[in-house]
Amino acid sequence: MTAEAVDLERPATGVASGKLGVWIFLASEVMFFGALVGSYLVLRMGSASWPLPAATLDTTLLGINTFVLITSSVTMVNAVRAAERGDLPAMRRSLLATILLGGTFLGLKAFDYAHLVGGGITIGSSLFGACYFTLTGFHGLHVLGGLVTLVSLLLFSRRPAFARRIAWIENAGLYWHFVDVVWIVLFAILVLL
Amino acid sequence: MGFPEDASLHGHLLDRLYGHAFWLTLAAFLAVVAILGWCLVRYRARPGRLPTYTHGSGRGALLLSLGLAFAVFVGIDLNLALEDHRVFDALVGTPPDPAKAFRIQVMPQQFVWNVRYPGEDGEFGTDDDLTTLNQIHVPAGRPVLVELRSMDVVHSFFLPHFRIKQDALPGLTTRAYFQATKTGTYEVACAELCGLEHYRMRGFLHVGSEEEVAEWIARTREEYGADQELWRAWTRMKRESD
Amino acid sequence: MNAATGTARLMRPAVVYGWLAVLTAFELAVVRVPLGRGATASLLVGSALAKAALVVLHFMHLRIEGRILRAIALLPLLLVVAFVVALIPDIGARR
Amino acid sequence: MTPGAHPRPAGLLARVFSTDHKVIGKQYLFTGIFFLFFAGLMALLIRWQLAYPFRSVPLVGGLLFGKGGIMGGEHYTMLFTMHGSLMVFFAVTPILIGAMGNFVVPLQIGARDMAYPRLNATSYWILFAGGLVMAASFFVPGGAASAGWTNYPPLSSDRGVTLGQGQTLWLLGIVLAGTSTLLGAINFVATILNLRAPGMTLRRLPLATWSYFFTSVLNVLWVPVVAAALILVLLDRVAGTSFFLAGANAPFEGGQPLLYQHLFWGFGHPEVYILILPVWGILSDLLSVFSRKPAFGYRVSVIAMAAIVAVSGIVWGHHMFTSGMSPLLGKAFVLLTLAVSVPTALLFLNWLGTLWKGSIRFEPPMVYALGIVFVFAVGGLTGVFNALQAFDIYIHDTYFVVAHFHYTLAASVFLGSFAAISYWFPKMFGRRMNARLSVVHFLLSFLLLNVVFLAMFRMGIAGMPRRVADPFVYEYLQPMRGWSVLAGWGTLGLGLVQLLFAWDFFRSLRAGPAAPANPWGAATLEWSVASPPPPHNFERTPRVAGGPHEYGRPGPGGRDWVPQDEEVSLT
Repeated sequence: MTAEAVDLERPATGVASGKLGVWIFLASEVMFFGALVGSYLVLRMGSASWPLPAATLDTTLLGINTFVLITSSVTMVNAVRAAERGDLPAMRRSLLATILLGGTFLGLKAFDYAHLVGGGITIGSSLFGACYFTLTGFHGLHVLGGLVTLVSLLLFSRRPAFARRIAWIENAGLYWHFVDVVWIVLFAILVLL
Repeated sequence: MGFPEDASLHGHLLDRLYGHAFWLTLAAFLAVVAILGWCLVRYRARPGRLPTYTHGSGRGALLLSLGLAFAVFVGIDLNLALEDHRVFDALVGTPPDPAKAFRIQVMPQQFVWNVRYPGEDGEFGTDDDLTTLNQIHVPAGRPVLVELRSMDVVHSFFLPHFRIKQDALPGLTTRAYFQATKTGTYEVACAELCGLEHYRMRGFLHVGSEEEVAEWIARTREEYGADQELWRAWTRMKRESD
Repeated sequence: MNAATGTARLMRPAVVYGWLAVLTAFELAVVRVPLGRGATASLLVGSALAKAALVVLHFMHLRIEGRILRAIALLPLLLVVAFVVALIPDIGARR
Repeated sequence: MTPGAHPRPAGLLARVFSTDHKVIGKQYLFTGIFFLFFAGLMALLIRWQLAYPFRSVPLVGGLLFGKGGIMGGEHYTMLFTMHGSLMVFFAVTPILIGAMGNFVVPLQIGARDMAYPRLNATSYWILFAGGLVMAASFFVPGGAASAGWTNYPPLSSDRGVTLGQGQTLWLLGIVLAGTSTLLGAINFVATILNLRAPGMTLRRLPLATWSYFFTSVLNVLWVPVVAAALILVLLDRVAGTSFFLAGANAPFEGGQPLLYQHLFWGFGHPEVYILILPVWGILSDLLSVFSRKPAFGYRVSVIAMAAIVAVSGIVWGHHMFTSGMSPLLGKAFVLLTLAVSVPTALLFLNWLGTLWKGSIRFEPPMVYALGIVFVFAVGGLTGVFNALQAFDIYIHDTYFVVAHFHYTLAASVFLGSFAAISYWFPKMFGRRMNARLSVVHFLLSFLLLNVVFLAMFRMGIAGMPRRVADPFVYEYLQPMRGWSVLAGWGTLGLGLVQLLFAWDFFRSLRAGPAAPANPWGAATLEWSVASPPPPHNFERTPRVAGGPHEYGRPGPGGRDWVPQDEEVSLT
């Protein structure tokens, strides 16, 4: 048994180290977004006046954006299933679709920000503005991080060494789905509530 | 026991709580040090000395652990927690009746204590108020209710001789109350880091008889007056839940 | 990757996609109907939790993962909820 | 991200950006020692100011504080802010978790390296960048951060109050250190769970590795919360938001400073357990090795540590008894905090149980370990006073609290670091440190730190507020001048004694006698390989057959211990 072989073949917990690491990272992300969203909730409860989001935000645009991100989750699942089947061309197509949808999401978000700032709501204008831009901003940064990872995976998939790294696709998928879950929660309690 | 002189009605309760906690923890500490010392002398490595092979995982060890856990929880934790709740209720938990208490408002501002007295009409914000800087005059023998709102950063209103401390926050009203038993001049300290000259934020608490305090307020009002401008910041920070 | 029987207990992506779309549309609709604040809030939170559960259990395969990954996923969630609820009396109540 | 066969960079680049956990461990060690020394000098300056307020600082006064060499109120505030921040995030965490954890954990579980070697290197270099940012924050206009290591807003987040960029750089530096600790913690949890050698079941893990697992779980859960809090303060300072600004000069209403205190101390209390847990694990193992006797109550110790990890997340309110937090919450936190004394008492029972009927050898690591039992007894028991809400009303933010956390942090973790360094020095560098010098260093350090911190307790009882540049402006504190001078000279002595250890440490790096593979006769796996270990630790993955503390049973060849990876025929 070569030195490295042991670590890959038989991790003590039966869970591949890559996947285990991603889940532990997602646990810390749950705490991070939990702290931010929790702060928003208690600050909102503790403040005398809070603008009704439906009046200030373009909920249909953000609804479409939610739909875009959900679709990107589905294309990500298809990419992972294609990778498991070993059908690399199908995986690359699905991966590309996921990347484009992620880009669309960020594009619509930028448009939403421009619309808001144009309307006088900025990060420094009110506590609502501060919370909105901080939460959606950090979510946007995480989507951007995800996009960079997916693009580098797409490029790496062209190289032969990729054959032994199929698990990275599933791990990237876990992260992408998590980012989608965060948006699902934000969409409900920040945009619509 | 090393505390500053206690001049408050309930201060002795805190000193007694400290005494109980001190003796309980000292007993535990001496037990640990005694066993530690005994082991080091009795069981030090010597030729022919064979250590006893045990993992300490038998029934005896388990019972010892449970017994110790129970003894520590009931003997120290519950014992002190119950007394602490009693002392807290007496010292801080039961606010005095505002009608009978001597009420003042203290608004800490970076590195000074702004103090406001309601004057005869008992209302704040009227013309007969008096505002002073760092000088607090209160009567002995009557509960004193101090309302605190900070103007800028977090400060902490600390009366060591009365065993109380209460943070003053911007945008939030907090209350501190005490009852002086001895007259005299005591010091007010700021106990929360509030800036580069945090150490200079020293105030004076003069405890006198009712007459002395009333006479001082009347005399000082000619000099200082109400300074309503300063206290506009106080009203602006009012929160509904205060 | 996962044992063949394992993936059987996962819903097909298309079905999950359908549910997610329906729930999102439902949320957008709920906001337009003038229900009471409490009703709207609970419906929205309920729908968001359902969507989140769908994604986590079926897309992230948590439904067929072992005890360790489930614990890693659940523990921080409980901690965050407990922490925020503990803040309510002190921060939330200061209107 | 799994540890594939990535090509090893050659030459200098390989040594500097190495992904070998042993090299990274040493990098953490030297960085930690540098900041320990740097922050230790600040402690000397702080104690000088408290002993002789506003009198010219000898030797370095002119250089540091301009003409006259007198330390102003602003210098003093910056000094204790940076002393606290650097000690917690850049000295103790790197030495105990970064250095000892990285070096020891893979070896103790029989693994080649950490689960993610490249992530491990990245973690170190993020900490290094954070260190540069912290050091730079001294030289920016407005000086270093001056809001305490707790960084309470509005003092920290209001641009009108704390002007300097140093505060913003401080926030960036701590977020970088937090990111480094978080990535390291993910690495540790994955390594300890996944890379255990065949036979290394959870019941056979050494207690040191157990403590690194618990420390990392706490880090993974709570570092993101303080990162969120500090980022919100950063936004308040830079982006004009007002999460924590309130009252007169808040740009808009709704912000609540109390929220920051909840978020900070939600992380703050687990953080102090993050720092002390490795000391407990190492202490339990050392007592067993040098008493030649299995650790007493292994399972109870692990359960006690797990209980403390669980409770540590729900006790943070005892930091806020006087802060305007609702008293209802306060009462709950009194009982929850006191409950922590039960698992701690069990740990003490197991430490003393290990010593009981042992055959105690007074080697340097053991001497430090025994010192820890004493000072942590004082530190732990004085925690009971801070948990009592009524008493805390009086001693909150006084030197009583400072003395308490210096006994648990500056004494227990300090001696813990020396115990770990002297125990694993032969394995890390293949050379021995001088035993006599180490014992002398321990005795003097132990004596002097008790002098300094007991003096702090006395000043705390007298009600001396902490973080005050000149406590003797207060009339009621005049009797404390003598104690403050005593603490000052004690600190100077303590500082000088550390030079003893530093000299022995750096001399032994090159000139120390060669160390055998197993100088202490220890049973855990790291002692079954050469000193220093080969790049891939184990030629053949070890098969673990026994527990970590098999001492005291006469084995073959006159040995009184059985290594973990040796088949033993149970006669």
